[in-house]
Amino acid sequence: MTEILKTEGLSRYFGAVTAAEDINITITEGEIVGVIGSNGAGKTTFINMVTGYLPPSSGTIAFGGAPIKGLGPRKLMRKGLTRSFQIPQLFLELPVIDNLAIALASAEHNQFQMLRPVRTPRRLAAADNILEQMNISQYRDEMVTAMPQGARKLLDIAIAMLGNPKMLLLDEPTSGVSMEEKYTLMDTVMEAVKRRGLTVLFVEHDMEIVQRYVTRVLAFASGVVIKDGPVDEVLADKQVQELVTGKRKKQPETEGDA
Amino acid sequence: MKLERTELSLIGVAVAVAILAQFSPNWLVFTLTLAISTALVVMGVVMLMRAGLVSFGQGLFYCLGGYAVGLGGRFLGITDALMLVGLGVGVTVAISMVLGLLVTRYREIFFAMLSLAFSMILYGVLVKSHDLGSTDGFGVVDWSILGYQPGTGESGTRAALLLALVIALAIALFLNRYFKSSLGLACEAIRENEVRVEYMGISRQQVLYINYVIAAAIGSVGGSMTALTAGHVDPTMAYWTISGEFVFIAILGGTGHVAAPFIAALIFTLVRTYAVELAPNAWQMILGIVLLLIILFLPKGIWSLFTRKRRTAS
Amino acid sequence: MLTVWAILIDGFIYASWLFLVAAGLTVIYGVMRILNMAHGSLYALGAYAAASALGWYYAGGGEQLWMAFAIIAVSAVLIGAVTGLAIERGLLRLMYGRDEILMLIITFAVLLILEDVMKLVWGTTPYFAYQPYAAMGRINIDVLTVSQYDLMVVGVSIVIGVGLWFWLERTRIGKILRSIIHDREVSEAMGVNVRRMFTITFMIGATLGAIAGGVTAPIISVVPGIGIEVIVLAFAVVVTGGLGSILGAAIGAIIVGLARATSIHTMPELELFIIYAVMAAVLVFRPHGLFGQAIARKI
Amino acid sequence: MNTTQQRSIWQKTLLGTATSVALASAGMMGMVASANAQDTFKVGFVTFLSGGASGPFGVPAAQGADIVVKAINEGTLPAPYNSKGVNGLQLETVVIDEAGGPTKQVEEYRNLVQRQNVDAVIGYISSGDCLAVGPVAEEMKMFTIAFDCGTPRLFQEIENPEYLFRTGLDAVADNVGAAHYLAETRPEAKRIAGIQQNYAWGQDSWEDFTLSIEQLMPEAEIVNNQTPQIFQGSYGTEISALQTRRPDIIHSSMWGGDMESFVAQANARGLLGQATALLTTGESGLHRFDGQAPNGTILGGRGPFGGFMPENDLSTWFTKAYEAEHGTPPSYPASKAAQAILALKFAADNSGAEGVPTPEQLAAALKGAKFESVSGTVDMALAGGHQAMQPMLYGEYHFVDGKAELRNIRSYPGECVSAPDGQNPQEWIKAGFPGAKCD
Repeated sequence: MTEILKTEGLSRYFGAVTAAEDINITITEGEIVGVIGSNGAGKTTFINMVTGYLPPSSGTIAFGGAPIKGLGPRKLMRKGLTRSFQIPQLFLELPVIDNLAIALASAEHNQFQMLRPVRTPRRLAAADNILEQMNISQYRDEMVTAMPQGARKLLDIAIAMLGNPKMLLLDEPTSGVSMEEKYTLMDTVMEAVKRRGLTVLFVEHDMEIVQRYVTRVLAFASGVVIKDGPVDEVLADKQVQELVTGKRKKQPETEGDA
Repeated sequence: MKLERTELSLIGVAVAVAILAQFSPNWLVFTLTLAISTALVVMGVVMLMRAGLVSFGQGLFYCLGGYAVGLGGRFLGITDALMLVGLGVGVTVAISMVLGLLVTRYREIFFAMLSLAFSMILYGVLVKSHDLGSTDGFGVVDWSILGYQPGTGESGTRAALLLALVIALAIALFLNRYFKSSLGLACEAIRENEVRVEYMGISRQQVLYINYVIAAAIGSVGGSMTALTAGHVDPTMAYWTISGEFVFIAILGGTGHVAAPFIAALIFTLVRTYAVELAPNAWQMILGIVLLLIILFLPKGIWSLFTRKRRTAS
Repeated sequence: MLTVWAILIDGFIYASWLFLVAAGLTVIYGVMRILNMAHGSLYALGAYAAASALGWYYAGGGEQLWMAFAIIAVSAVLIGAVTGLAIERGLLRLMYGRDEILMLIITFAVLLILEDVMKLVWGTTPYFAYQPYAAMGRINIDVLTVSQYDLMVVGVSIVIGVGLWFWLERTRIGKILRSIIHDREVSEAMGVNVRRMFTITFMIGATLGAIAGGVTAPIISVVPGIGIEVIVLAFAVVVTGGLGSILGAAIGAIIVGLARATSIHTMPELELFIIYAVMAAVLVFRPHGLFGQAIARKI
Repeated sequence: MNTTQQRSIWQKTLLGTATSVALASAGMMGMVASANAQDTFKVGFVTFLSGGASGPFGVPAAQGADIVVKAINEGTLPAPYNSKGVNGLQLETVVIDEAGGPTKQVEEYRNLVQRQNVDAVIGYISSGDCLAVGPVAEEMKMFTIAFDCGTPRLFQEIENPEYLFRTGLDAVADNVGAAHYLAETRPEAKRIAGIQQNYAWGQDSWEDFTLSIEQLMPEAEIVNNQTPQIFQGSYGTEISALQTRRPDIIHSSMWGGDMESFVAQANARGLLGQATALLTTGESGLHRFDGQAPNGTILGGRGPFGGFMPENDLSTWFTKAYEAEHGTPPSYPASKAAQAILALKFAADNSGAEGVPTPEQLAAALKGAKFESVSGTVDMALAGGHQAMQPMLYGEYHFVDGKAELRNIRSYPGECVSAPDGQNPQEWIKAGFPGAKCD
């Protein structure tokens, strides 16, 4: 088992506010790790620091054994670290197929191909393939604006997977999706993840989803990791129940934290 | 190389125009040539718009192209039209490669105003250049092409039209492919969502930079063709209202297709010509109303008339 | 030494004028995210209204200075508010939610239309309402003279600046507007009547533009096209200062004003570039202007 | 059939249709226009109808032209133009806005000639437009009169004009005349400053003026020149900058609203009490200053136009007719436009043609001719008979009892203020005006 992501003393402050403090975690290849915590607990700050969207105030991050602190999203993608978004980040006024084609073209890492047509038979086949895996083939030639929220989430995750990552960060994959759709969506995603053998770190509010799909959980509260361990053990923890999964917090009204 | 249908129709239209022009009155040939030249500059504006950027300073490159033709003829003794156009492209690419480093970091109104500022600085320099005729500008030498001298008069205007048609066709064919290339799509992707583009591993800066330089070069060609056709250059070419006109035509046509700027430029020129004639005191009002109607009823430009019909047909 | 004084005085006078012209533009942008090119036309409308009203007053034998100021104020406010209301209700309302740049083009179309409307109403002959400017007299400093009317413009501009600040920071409407600026959707969800606020904001912005024109009318000769000339100036000031910021507009105006005065007094040949050079320089170091802020995308 | 294919077909057909419809409709309109019967003489008149130059120049010029055209068609002009029409043909005018820059004007010019089929073109206030349109006029062999633009480069660039004429003086004469007037009436002036609009006209004017001053007033010192932007409107800073240089004389070639604004502001600020202003185009404000310029301000009218018109039948008639219609006496742009129309009538009447005279016949009749005009007898003596040589006049503005008038008028003959044919004007000034006759 080789370690793939390791943070040491990772912290982020917004002025006097502590968004994340002294986060030390190690994730090994093939793990599916859930990140839980109430709003403002520091989950998204953590994800944003790892994916280069937010520079850490202090601490180190290593990916695949090499330091990655200070690298932007673009370099991280090249190293094999990609992410999906709580609010799907898609090209709304472009056809779904082009959303995928451009991701595939970019993943080829060949600048001299940039002036060649984006829709090559090989890319179209690959795009059709992942559309099928994600069960959204029917939207192939539609604009993204024509897709419902659940399908957008899937497309967002599909695009992240097309970058040939070693590790995938999913930011609340089921937020904004109806109760009935959640499990179908997660089943689809997890099957695609397994097929590719990816390491996954995912932020989730819904404890049932967490329980069902992850092996290990990081529980955040007030910017600190209060518990790290196997899913059943963490969810059974008193402190975690009090601060994170308490009944009143089970279905938060608003999504996302700074 | 296999030609696709759009390309075949572009070539067909160009040939048709070239033939029709032989039987058209001279003023129409002239107007058409100017419209094609304008459309080339607009094409640059459209390229930037596809990447989500609106330039109120495309006149900078239009003017550089024009002055390259004027100065190249006057001081370097170049009379070959292709060499003059090439000279303009060379100068423009050099300048846009420097400016591009800066302006591609900006978006929205900041990009618009910064490009406007550079264009206005060129305007200021030219106004101060007394030896270049200041605001009066100066005349362009009689040009030749590959040794053939079309001279002035009817043959000159027809030759200019043919030259403009050939150049515009080449550029339109290139852009048609460019819009469908990875780079062209990356531009649209940047317009739609920069965050995702960055996470896809695409360098926004690099994409925008290349796009900016190509747009500048095409704008310069438009300026050169205008200078060769009209026979005169002056600093107004770099004034912001001219750049505003290019944006106007770009919106009129829409960004959907390479042919849109050409149709829009032709319609704009004809509307303006007749408006100036029929209502010499209210032609700006007519232009303003036309623009508003287009935005209200055809938000994606005149070209959406065609795509809309396609939708209902399929 | 005389030159230094002259630069300071001229710089601040010009800055006040620039602020007057730019204030309405930045208010409208701050709240509505519309960069209003027709602001130039409102300036021209204000100038035409004031100049023709003053002409009528003086032709009728009037010579009271305070009446002249009242006439400027009333005519400018009237035409600004009415035109603003007409543009907002008749046109912009149909377009809300469109792209920022498209809104800019729409206001450009309005500018083109208003230019010709003004020509049809007032003709092309210059209007010349110099009386208040001449009657206010001047202060002498050695050979240098300062027009008291110009000093009054400085006063008007300070009053308007402070008034706007008070309005935005200390009144109930201001609080609502700031909530709209902060997050339009949330304020809408909380029951704020955003459309009504937009109407009020646009009318106030338009009126400010007309007041700038009205105050300027006695200084210049009012001719077709003056609106086009000021719009780029106003844009440059607002972008330099940071879009949507009143303080930014003020500081931007002072920087541009002083830079311009320095160039005119010492290197007149640079005057044509100076405003653009200042703007470009500021943007290089502060990409969103002095007081502007980048808006991060929600992910 | 998939969507891409379908789209291409639509694109193909629509693209083709749109283009051919546009071409065909435009072509048809051209033909309709050419089918006009030729019992009229059609003349294109190009002048500013929008923008800052329209109020003071463009519109008065159009009004002046209109009055003369109407009188020609009715046959009510004084002798020698009392015959109806031009060469018996009724005049029909097509008025075009000069705004939009030289490229657009070239386009509009071609439209006038080829689509509207005009028989002559009169127009152009802006020098840039003259320079751009001039070569096209020669190329298209169309009789064209530039009525106002002042650039001396016009007939330097077009060396052997055949179809292009200018019925006024170039700007060199304005500034040489101004220097003569100063040297004669203000010999004690020591410090001379200037304020010019920042474009070719202003730059050229200041260069010619300072060169002439060096010759005629070698003792005087040039202390400053301000170059505000055209249509800037407010000149507060420039006025202070001028004040700190303590000039005796301020030369300005500013025109129209800019000139009037400058005068009003400089007067209110007291600058015009500290120094005397010399306004080369000041005449257009003669009836508009309303006492805002101090008495003694020196005004020019770009020749014997407007308030400087000599008294003759034509000028008396014109002043009266203009005043009756527009309520104020004609300013110089109106008289210059009138002069160009009279030149056209003169050329047509003397062309010896049956029906509509050809451009060649018109050009032959006007070349080197002397014709009567509102400004006296005009001698087409410059540029190989293609440009008028006229006296240059300057005078002082005096506002007495609510009426403006010109006093202390001095006139400098054409031979005094214009370089002999074929000589570069700047070289001529620098050489000390060789061959000038100034009595």
